[in-house]
Amino acid sequence: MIYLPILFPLAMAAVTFASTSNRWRPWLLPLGAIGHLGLVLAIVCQPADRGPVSGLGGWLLLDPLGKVILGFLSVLFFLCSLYAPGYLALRADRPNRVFCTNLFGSLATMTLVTLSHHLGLMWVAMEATTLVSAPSIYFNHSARSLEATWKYLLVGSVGISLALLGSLFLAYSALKSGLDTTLLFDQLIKDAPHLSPPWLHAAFALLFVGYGTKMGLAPMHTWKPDAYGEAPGIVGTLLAAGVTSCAFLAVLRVYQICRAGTEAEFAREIMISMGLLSMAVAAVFMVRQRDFKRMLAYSSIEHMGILVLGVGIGGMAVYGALLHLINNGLTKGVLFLSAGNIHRAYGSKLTDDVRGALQRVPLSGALFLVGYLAIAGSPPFGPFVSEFTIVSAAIDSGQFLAGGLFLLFLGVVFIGMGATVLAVVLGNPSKKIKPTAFHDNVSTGGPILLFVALVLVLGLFIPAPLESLLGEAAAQLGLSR
Amino acid sequence: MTTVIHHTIHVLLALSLPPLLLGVIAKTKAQFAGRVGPPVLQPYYDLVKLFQKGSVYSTTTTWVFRAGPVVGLVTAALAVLMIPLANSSAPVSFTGDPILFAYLLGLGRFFTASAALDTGSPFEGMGAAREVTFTCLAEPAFFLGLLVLAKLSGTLQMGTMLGAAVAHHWSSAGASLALVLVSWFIVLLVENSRIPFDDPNTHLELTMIHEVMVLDHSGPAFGMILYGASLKLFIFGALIARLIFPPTNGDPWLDWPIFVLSTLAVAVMIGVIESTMARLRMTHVPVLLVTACLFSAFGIILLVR
Amino acid sequence: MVQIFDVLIILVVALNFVALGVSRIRGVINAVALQGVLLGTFPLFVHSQIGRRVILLIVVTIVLKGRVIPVFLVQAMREANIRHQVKPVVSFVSSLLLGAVGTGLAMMFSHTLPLTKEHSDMLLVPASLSTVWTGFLMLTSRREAIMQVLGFLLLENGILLFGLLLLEAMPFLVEAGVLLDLFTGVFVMGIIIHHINREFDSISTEHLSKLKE
Amino acid sequence: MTERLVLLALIIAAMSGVPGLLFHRNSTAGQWIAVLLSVASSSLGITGLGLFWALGDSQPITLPWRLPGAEFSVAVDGLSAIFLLPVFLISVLGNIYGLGYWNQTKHPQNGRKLRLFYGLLTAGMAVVVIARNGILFLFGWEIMALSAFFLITTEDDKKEVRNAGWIYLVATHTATLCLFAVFALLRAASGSFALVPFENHGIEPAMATTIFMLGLVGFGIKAGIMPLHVWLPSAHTVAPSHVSAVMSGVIIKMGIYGQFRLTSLLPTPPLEWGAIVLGLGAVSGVLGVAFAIAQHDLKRLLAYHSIENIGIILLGLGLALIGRSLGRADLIVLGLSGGLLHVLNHALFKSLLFLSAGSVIHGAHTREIDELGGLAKVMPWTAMCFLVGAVAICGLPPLNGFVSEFLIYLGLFGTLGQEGQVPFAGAAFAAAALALIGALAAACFVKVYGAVFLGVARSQHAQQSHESGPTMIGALSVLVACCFLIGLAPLLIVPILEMGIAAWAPDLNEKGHRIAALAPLNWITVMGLLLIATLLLVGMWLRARLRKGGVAATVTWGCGYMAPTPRIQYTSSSFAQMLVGLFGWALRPRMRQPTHMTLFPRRADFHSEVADTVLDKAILPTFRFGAWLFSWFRVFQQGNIQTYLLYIFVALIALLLWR
Repeated sequence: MIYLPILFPLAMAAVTFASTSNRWRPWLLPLGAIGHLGLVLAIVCQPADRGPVSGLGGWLLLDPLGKVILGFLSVLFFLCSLYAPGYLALRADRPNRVFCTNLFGSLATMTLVTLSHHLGLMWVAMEATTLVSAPSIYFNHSARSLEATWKYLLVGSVGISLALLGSLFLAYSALKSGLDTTLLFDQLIKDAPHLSPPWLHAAFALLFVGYGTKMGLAPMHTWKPDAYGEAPGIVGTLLAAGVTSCAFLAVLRVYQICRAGTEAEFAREIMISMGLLSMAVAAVFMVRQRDFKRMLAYSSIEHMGILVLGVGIGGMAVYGALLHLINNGLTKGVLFLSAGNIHRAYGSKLTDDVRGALQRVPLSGALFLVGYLAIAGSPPFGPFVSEFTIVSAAIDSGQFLAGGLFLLFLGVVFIGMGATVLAVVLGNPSKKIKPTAFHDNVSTGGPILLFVALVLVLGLFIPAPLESLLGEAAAQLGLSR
Repeated sequence: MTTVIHHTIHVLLALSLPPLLLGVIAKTKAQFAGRVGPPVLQPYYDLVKLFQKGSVYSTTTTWVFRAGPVVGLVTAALAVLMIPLANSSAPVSFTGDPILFAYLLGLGRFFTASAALDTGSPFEGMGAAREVTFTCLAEPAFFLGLLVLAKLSGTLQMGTMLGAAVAHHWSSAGASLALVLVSWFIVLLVENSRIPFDDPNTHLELTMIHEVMVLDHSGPAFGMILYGASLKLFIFGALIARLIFPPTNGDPWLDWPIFVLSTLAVAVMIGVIESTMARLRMTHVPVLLVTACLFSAFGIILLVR
Repeated sequence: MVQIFDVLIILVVALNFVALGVSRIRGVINAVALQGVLLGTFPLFVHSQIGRRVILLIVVTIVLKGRVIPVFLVQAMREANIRHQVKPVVSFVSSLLLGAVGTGLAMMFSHTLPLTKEHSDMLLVPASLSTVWTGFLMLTSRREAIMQVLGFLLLENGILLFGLLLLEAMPFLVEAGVLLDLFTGVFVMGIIIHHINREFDSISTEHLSKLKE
Repeated sequence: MTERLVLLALIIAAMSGVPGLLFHRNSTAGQWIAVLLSVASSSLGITGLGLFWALGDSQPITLPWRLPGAEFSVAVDGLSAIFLLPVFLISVLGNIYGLGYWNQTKHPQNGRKLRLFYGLLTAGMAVVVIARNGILFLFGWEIMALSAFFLITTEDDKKEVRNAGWIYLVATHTATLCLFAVFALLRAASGSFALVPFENHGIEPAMATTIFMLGLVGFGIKAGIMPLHVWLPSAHTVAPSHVSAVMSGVIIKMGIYGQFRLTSLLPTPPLEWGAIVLGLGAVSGVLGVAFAIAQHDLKRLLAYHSIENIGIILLGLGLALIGRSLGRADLIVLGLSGGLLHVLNHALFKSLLFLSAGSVIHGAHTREIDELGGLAKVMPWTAMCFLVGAVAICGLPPLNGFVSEFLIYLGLFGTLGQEGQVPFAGAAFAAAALALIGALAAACFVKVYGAVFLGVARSQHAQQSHESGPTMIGALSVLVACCFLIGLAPLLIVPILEMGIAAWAPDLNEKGHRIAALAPLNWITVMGLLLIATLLLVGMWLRARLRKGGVAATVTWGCGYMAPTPRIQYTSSSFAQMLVGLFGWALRPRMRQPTHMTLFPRRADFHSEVADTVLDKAILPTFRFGAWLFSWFRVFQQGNIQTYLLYIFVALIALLLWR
């Protein structure tokens, strides 16, 4: 059972690769996504009395943390896949065989990350995610996209190598203490108090920098604006919401071990500082940002910062961070996809050229604006709930500096991002830019509306199953309810 | 019963005495200039004559222009009901009456100035601008003075604030009262457009304040303005008179002549000032008004420090 | 036996310096390839008993690191028709000095990490950290994309060196990880370099800095 | 029942703009539906309030809400009720007014969007006022704030509108973030997001002061307290007038509501709080009106008056806080009743003024005061309504503005202290400030009324203007009636105010501290009626006189000048010049005047303009400096991958060396 969500996308990838019609191939994506969603629902919702879902001798195991992220990934991929046919129809001139195959490949590898319960296996899966998603960034085959791909690949590979070294350090810390070196998370968490502290310390540093690079935390974030700026919107969504979530999961796994061991304080300090640093860097670079897709990349950096900050703060903020993972991901979907539409409509992604999107493409423009307000933490959208939970938990636990800086950076980001977004959506379209043939329609607008609907629903209430799942997952990270 | 009689005297006196003050001032000035001057009752003759005349209205104007004199007169007439004359309390007297008093005069000013703007004449606009500008500085001075009196008397009712106890306060807090007196006298001069702020007799439209505002009024309406202006003068004169000569002798009937005499004395004082001082340059007016504010403010600071 | 091993380790570290100091790209490729071959032989020294699997591992490592990847890179270089001289951001002398500093630091740092009894007298940890440092140095101070791939290879070599410590405890996993990483990384990077070539007629990353703020 | 009716009303209000989206852009059906729904919503809401006031009917609703820390908890108390009244009243009047002012056929582009957010705005404000949970409050708050943003940017094709919207958005979000901190701190102190009062000593003084200060900033931005008012003037100016009316009349009151509510939760404050609020009130009042005088844009001028009136309301709140610190029930009662009544009054007369101004703009197509003139002849009803609003806002009897200022005056004089009372005489100086405010406001409205409605038309615009239709005048008349009602019969509103006071300071009423005992409001009625009666009598007498004496009509006496033109009239700028000069230290007017005169002077002109000092001299330079500073950081991201890798390396080493 647990193998199916991994194998099915792989099979779909093979089918996709084999299919010959450039026109009909993209329709395989929603098909595969529905299948994956069904399989995932089946294992996520499997009643607890049937025991944990596991496989490969315990190397694969679905725990609440994994459930949260796997479920989210599947929904995310499903919504993106609905957008794909419409988008690829616009890009009929480009062959999409590799693109579609890689999307399925990413899905498979991301699923593997969430399911793996073994330090090494998770690393392998993360590595695979990097490699599989690289060609998608190069979809446009332009010099700029090539540069972006190169940076993504090289920086990502270096990061992932560091994570490998970190994994080895962690293993050695167990070896040094004469413990079993199965590298299964359960085992590691149980043994954590006995792990050799210097090794654990160094391992955490390496793993955090390594997976932090994949997440895009400052100052390891540098690949992000380039990659997100050049990739198609749909890839941007999958990277900003999917791959980063996987990397965040990896960070969380490492944090679980440190928390149980001697390095809890160190890990939390690092997470709070790096989280705040990421927010600050994102804020600084978002001010007067002329390229609205790069702006979204900085927004992603900011929110990755918020995630680790939330975990670092602890208590309810952990719950908030997990909820924010979902909220941020879904809102990023709104932003990236609508930005993609606007990009298509104007043939440019610079605010110098793009004005009056609300008139030119009313739906996409409005969705972009809504996405901005949502991601900025305005009620009644989801990110408000999670961001407010985090800041409230920070203040509740007496971490006033973190809470205050958090709010300050949110403010700066709001201003920086707002200037760009409003420049794009308001006003009259410039006469200089020749409009393309793109117009809002159901296939490119509908999926974004679904994203918005989810963001709104999560802002209005959290469904009971999700709440309990999040609660269980947060409990794994130290939230006592 | 005595209250009713006192109030009747109050109303009759308040309605009949004001033009006399104008006459007294004119007479004083004439004396200083070595002229015989018009009779003291000349303002009454003027009023009677004006009320019988026909009117000329500018085609530019609307009903606001006609309402200006009415509101100006009525508000002054109502205000006069609220100030204590010789009796211990005015016909209309309640906690906070000085506020209503000040704002009633404000209402009158609002309409007088609006009426001036209604003509579309640049001169009247200029007059209105000056009137409202100087009021902005006179009003705080008046209120700061009220603060002193309220602090001394412990109430916010003009009858008590300017009651018999003022005589006692002159000995205990004389400095503050003297400051208020000076400040309010300045307010009197500016509110009634007297020298050194304005010269009611000048014929240079560019330098006038109040007179230039009413250039276009004629006939009965102008009579109302004149009468309203005299009421206003009477009001402030009475306030000053009460401040200097509070009713202290204990016999209410004797207070009335004392009050009338003291009010006339204030009128003579104004006349003396008008005769001995020159008009200030328009740009120096605010300075004097700010000084008045500071005087009153200093008065209150002396009390509460 | 241990002495020989130490000598080899020192040789590996020395190759780091060669890679930093050599000015011809071919020279760097050779140095890195030689380092790979040396690493390939190391399981012989750390494993107490040498089975078929270890032999296989050794063969694969040597073939991959010593032959396949160098050939692949030389091929890419030849196609690209590029300069054969390295044009560093940081001069060779400075690079060497920085490398020396790094090796010193690696020594110091490795002292803070306690080793198990059987590893306590090995030089593996400092050598590994020093190689990782060198890899980073090369990644950050060389302009050519191919040199960055070589830097990445050095980084991987450093990690593999460390992995040797765990070879017995976690057989196969370590090497598999390292090799997978290396293989896929280099493979995909190679493809990209190919594209870069076609796009710019050069593989200097100078062309690859259009995306910026 | 009250809560249910209010909830129903706000749901209907929120939905009111939705059906319109289904209709064609040129169809007015959607607009009529919106108006009908709005009428229904407001009737329900006001009925609910009536029930509350008449019967004290209030059954708080609390439902579980599946968000962390949240609870769907609403209740109407005396304080909420006072703020709810303008929410429902002004919004429905604005909607009716909109039928004429912003008819869908005239504004097919943005009419539907406007009504959608107009409805949401009403609902959001109602939620703010009835919410008893911090998270619910924030929901309402932000829905209100964002709807207002979309309403301000109704005409987003204009650059000035976009700029105004942007400044508003930044300001409102800053406020929201402050409120995040406020509610988070409240929870940290109380353990939940429920908005219930603290026991005395239930919160550390430092914590309470932090909360209060953050609240002062957060709510103060929305309320438009000087110097946090930067967004207010331009936003009020560019929005459609019925939106401006709601913004000025109701939205900024939500900031005031927040301050009233927050201070009602916190325990007995130190004296400094009251002093700060009082000081801010005086500053806002005086500078607000000073800025207003200098404006030559009709709506911008009114916008600055909002700041002034917020200042007056703050004087009331400050008094109440001081009263609480000193244990002086009389100050609490007078301060609160004055402040709360002024909330209501300002909602009435400021909406009246904005809607009248809208009518002027509708007729004359310009907001420039110096291009108008003589409109009283062509727009007699509008002129009449504006005059009522003007007299009311100046605080002149017999209208409503006087009553609230009167109460505040009484309180301010009360701080001098009678025998046996603790004085805080410093506060009494605020009475002088209030007097100054009153006089300045009068000066300003004489100027505005004179320049816009009196005299002769100064431009084509003014000449060709026309009176507005019955829906617009109808909406205005309702407000006029309300202004007179409260002005002449303030005792009618006293029970409402006392319920508001009871919500803020629960035990005062039982102890017999009643408004009627402290303020002789019956005298205001007497004098008001006497004033009107006398005015009518004297007016009729004058009329009779004139009929008897004969009336001649001629041109205005030009003091001998025989060829008067409209251009020789005193303009609003010249009218204000002296006062602007007096306040030049704060207003920083930019003037362009002819420098030297030759024997034969050339054509010369004089031009003066007053921008917002805080915005232009402080906020914008700070932002520009920030952006400049941030642009320096771009050197860290110059596309060089070697550098990028170096960052990773450095980060790694930093983490390894941590501790």
